[in-house]
Amino acid sequence: MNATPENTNGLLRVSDLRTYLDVPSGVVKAVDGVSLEVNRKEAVALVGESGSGKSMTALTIIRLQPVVARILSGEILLNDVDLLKLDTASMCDLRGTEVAMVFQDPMTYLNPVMRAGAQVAEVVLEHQDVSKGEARSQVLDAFERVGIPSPRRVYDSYPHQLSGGMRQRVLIAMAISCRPSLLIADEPTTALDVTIQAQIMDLLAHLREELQNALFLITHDIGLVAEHCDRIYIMYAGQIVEHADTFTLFAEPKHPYTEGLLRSTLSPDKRVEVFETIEGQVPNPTDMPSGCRFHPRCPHVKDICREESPPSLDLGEGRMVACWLYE
Amino acid sequence: MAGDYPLLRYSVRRILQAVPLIFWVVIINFTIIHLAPGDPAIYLASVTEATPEAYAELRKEFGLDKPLYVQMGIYLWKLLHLDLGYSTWHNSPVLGVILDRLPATMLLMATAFSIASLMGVVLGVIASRYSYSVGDHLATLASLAGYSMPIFWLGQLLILFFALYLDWLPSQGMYSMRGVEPGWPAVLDVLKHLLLPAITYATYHMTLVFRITRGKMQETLAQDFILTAKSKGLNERRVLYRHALRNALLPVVTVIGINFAYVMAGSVFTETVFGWPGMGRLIFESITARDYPMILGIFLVVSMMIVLANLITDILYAMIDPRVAYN
Amino acid sequence: MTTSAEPVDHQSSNRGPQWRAIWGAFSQNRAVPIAGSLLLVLILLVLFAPLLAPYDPYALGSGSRLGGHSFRNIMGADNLGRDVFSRLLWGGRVSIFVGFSAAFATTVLGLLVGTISGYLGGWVDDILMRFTETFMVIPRFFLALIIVAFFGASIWNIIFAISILTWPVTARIVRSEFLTLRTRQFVDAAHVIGTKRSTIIFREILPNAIGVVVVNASLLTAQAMLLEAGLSYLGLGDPSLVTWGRMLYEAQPFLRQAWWMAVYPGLGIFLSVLTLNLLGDGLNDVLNPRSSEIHRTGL
Amino acid sequence: MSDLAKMNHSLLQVQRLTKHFPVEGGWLRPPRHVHAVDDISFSLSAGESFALVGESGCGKTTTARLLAKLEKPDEGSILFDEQEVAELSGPALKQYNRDVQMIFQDPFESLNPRRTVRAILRQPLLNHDAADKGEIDETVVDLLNQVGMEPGEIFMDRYPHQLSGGQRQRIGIARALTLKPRLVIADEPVSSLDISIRAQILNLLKTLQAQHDLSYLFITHDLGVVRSVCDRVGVMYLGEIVELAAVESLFTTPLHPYTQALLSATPVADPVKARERRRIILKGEVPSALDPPAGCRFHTRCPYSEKRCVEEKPSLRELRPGHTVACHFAGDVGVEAAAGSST
Repeated sequence: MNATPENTNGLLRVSDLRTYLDVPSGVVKAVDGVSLEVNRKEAVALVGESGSGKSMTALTIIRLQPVVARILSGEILLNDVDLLKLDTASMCDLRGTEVAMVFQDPMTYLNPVMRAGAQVAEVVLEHQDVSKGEARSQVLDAFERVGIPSPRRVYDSYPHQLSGGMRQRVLIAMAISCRPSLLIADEPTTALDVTIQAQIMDLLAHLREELQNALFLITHDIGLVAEHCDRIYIMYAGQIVEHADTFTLFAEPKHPYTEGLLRSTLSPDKRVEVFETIEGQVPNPTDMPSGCRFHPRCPHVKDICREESPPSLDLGEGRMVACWLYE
Repeated sequence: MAGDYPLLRYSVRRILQAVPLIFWVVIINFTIIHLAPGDPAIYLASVTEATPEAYAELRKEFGLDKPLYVQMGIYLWKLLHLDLGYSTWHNSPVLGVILDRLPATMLLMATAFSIASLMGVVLGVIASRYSYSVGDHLATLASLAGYSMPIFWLGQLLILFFALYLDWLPSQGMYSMRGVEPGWPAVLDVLKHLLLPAITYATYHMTLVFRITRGKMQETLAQDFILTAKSKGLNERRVLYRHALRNALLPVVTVIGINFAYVMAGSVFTETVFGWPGMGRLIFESITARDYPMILGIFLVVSMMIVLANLITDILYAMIDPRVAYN
Repeated sequence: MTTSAEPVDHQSSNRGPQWRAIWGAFSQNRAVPIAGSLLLVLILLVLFAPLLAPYDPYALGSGSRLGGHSFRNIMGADNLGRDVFSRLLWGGRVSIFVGFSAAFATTVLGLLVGTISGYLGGWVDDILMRFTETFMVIPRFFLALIIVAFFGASIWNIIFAISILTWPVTARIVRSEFLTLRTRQFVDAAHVIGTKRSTIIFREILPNAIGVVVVNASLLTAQAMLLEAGLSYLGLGDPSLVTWGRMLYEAQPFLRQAWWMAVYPGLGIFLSVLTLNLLGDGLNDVLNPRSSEIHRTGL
Repeated sequence: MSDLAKMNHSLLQVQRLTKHFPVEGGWLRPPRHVHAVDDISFSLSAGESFALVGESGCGKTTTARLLAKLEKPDEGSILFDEQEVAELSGPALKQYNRDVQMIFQDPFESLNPRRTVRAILRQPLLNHDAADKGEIDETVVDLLNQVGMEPGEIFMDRYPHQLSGGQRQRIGIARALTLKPRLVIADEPVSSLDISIRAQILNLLKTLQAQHDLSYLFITHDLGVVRSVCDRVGVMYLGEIVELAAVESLFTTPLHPYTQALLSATPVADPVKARERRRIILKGEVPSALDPPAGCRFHTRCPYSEKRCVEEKPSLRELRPGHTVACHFAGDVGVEAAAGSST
């Protein structure tokens, strides 16, 4: 089920993951039975709107979900090791070395009172047996690699002295400094301007070529992944509703939600006079609709959709859709 | 170049700002005190049952017969020559009396203040680590109690229990009435006298610092860069102390600094309860005796201590948080 | 085009993880009802002091001098033979009255000046800022001592001294709230639709600042009670009235003989201040959910 | 004035508008200025949708705030209905305050959390005595229905936190419409909304424009929205307008290198097209508006920058009918080649 024949070896395999959050108003089923795979060197996207549970999926994978979260079931295999069964110390050893993460807003995700270089050097010092001097030169290397024009100046700067694009580069340098095989990027460009977004996406692609890492990109912007990812998972209300390789998904979306999402996305390449929309609202997370969670907004709703949750249907060639229309 | 030393430039600016502030404080104090009905001459006259002629003589001696602005001019002129005036009650130079009493207060307050600050911070960090556990709830409630206790009542309770009921520690004064050999026995004697008043004062301060530290640590631990630190694979200790504490410390330092201003207020009560021969007693005695030069002198010294404490706080703040000095 | 008519009680934007907002908004709080009812009990007790107190608090010989606990004097009697329990109830009346009046006066004054300064800005604001800065450096407690000592220790002077010394802090708090609030988008929106200044202040901004003011008022009451007790403890209280602080002052020489003279009034101050602080804390958690937010921790 | 002139007149004419914000200096430094808006001119006819496009800090929001009278311009003029706005007073000023309304970016921030929908929507009517006391509630319900919140009655007593993001933005739109404006300034009206909600709101804006004969000034960074929603566009960079054109002309033949880069950086929801088009990745970042570069402000990042660009400020030239651009080399062979990436 891979886009390219050479990477037959899976890197990350998540199956039936359930992360529920206990909040005073009830239980939020943030991640509800998610299964997905990322192969080596591959770029995979997880696309969903706010509240779809995409970020919670990522946080659960590196086991940094909030304290109010409970993991009810699931397996997270990274290189065939189940992360959910690791003790805290071994998990800490994996973070930063095997799997690293880049977050959304580069301002709030950097420690404001530590120099940028020191924050990156910390990863190197934590995971490698090197001297401070060596760590420093490794960091400067990483800075150069992520296209920071004057690495020495940035090394000694505090985050508030850097621009948004530069901060995101520092965060990326931090993530790649120990050459992880999986890089998870959670909305890495949402807080940035369009031209800087292009720079950062370009950088992530280059790094992937250089370092041969896999990229797991989490985003709400389906336009962004059209260009940069091999395969796409579409997430709605805590569940994966469709999965396909990028070209197939855009060419013939199966799930009504994917279809609506694609139709609602405005592109600069064509003028649309009347926009087709997905009616209604995203459901209340503590009070999900019965049956298929998309049914109150679905134009093709049938009786069974209201009562029973649709199974994940394998359509062959790596395609998956969770919808009663294809049963 | 000044631009290369933002911290130094910042410190100099803050010191220069403090000078006019002190000047204003002196003028305001002077005005308020002299506007009040009654004066030291009346007090002395009534104590000594003097004749009206002797009273007028006293007024002239103290310079109270001149117009207010002249008195103020004279006072400020003397002040410029570091002359704080002559105490009407103690019949000796103000500065001498203050310097005589200051060490006792400093011994009591400085000891209690520094130990309490340190303990407050450490306990606060521990409590934040175990947020919302039973222990944390109990500690929080206990701190609220300590913080709500009138300092003089706590002193009375401690005297009742440790000095009067258990008879372990002395209840009054700084030295034993019976002479003690000089050297170590004398030091031990002072320490025994110091213990109860120090605990009395420290309780309030420690609980305050604890509450602020715990609250700020909780806030900081919820921030995004903590997630980054964890995703780097740092262990919990590092995350807690290197990343969270340094950020949480800023408001704590401010509170400690502001609280230093109230050290003297606390000393009035502590020294009254325990008969401690320090500045706190002195101010109270001077107010009762309407000893204007003494009161003004103490106000000046205390105001300067407050300014100094604020200054140190600001500079510490700028050292911890680079954003302060650079902006 | 219609939207769903069902109530939607959650935020659906891309502002960040949803659970955060949910947790904040629905955070339950037990401190407020507990502290609130405790405070009510205290107020009722002192309000009905005339009915509850068995003796005239000023009457000598209601018990034997320095007499301990007995059926006649359930909390003992003081050095002049007055009933401690009766004095406690009547003293609380004064202490709590001083606390509330001072907090009220401070809040009104602080709200007024803070509002004007925060909304108008400019030179009005400059003057207030300079004033409060100077004020922060003056040893406030000593100044209170002087005012009460020099101008006379009547209860009104005490209330005056406390309010005059605490209002700048309240004004600063209100001012900084206004400064933040007036740059908010909904205030811009109010300008665009042509809303009058006074309406913007009273309808748009003030309701959003009131939470902070209420919390502050609760803490101020506690502070004022402590200050009054402190002044009285030093013998600078109103000599014609019994207050908890004055009772402690009178107890000081008799600690050895009559511990009950110190323990009960102190307990009164302690419990009321604790209740008020608890209330302030709880209100702060409810009105300012950010600070009660739970943090994320790795497993 | 002849009828013909009336028909062609611009509803809004902005001429040489400038706004600099002072930044406090130290005691050794003079105060400096953020060049938020620098000498920009554009016009907008009745019934038209005009977009100001640019990245953060380019001055588009400041322009909107100047028009909404939330800020005072330093220089330049704003003509509304051929009247100088700065000189308006009394009833004419009040009329301007009704004619020009604004929709804000953030539906969470732009509604007062302590007021109900009813109170929020009544306020503009009360401010301008725009409805009879007895009919205010009816008017409000009618507005709610118009913005797609049906039946309006059930939303009247809700607080903003009881509404979803999309519903809140509808309230924001209803508030802008209460006074029957002629020009609505929409500052990033959909950028904080989910994609599926975004299309709903844009449809609503289009429907309302037709119903109420509105003109829109769209402030946005999203070229995808611009192409489908607007008639004409001005592209802003560092406080200046660098290109001004009709939508089709701009998207098919962008002339300014910055517009070209912006267009090529905007994601296209089509993997085939997205991977075929030529990509321009700009180097560096937007320079500080405190100290904008001399000459052409874009020269620090421009792939075609030459000596002339550093020394001489390019002025706006009309290269095609109704399509003006501020670039020395726009229309030249090399620069042209990069254009037309998304026809």
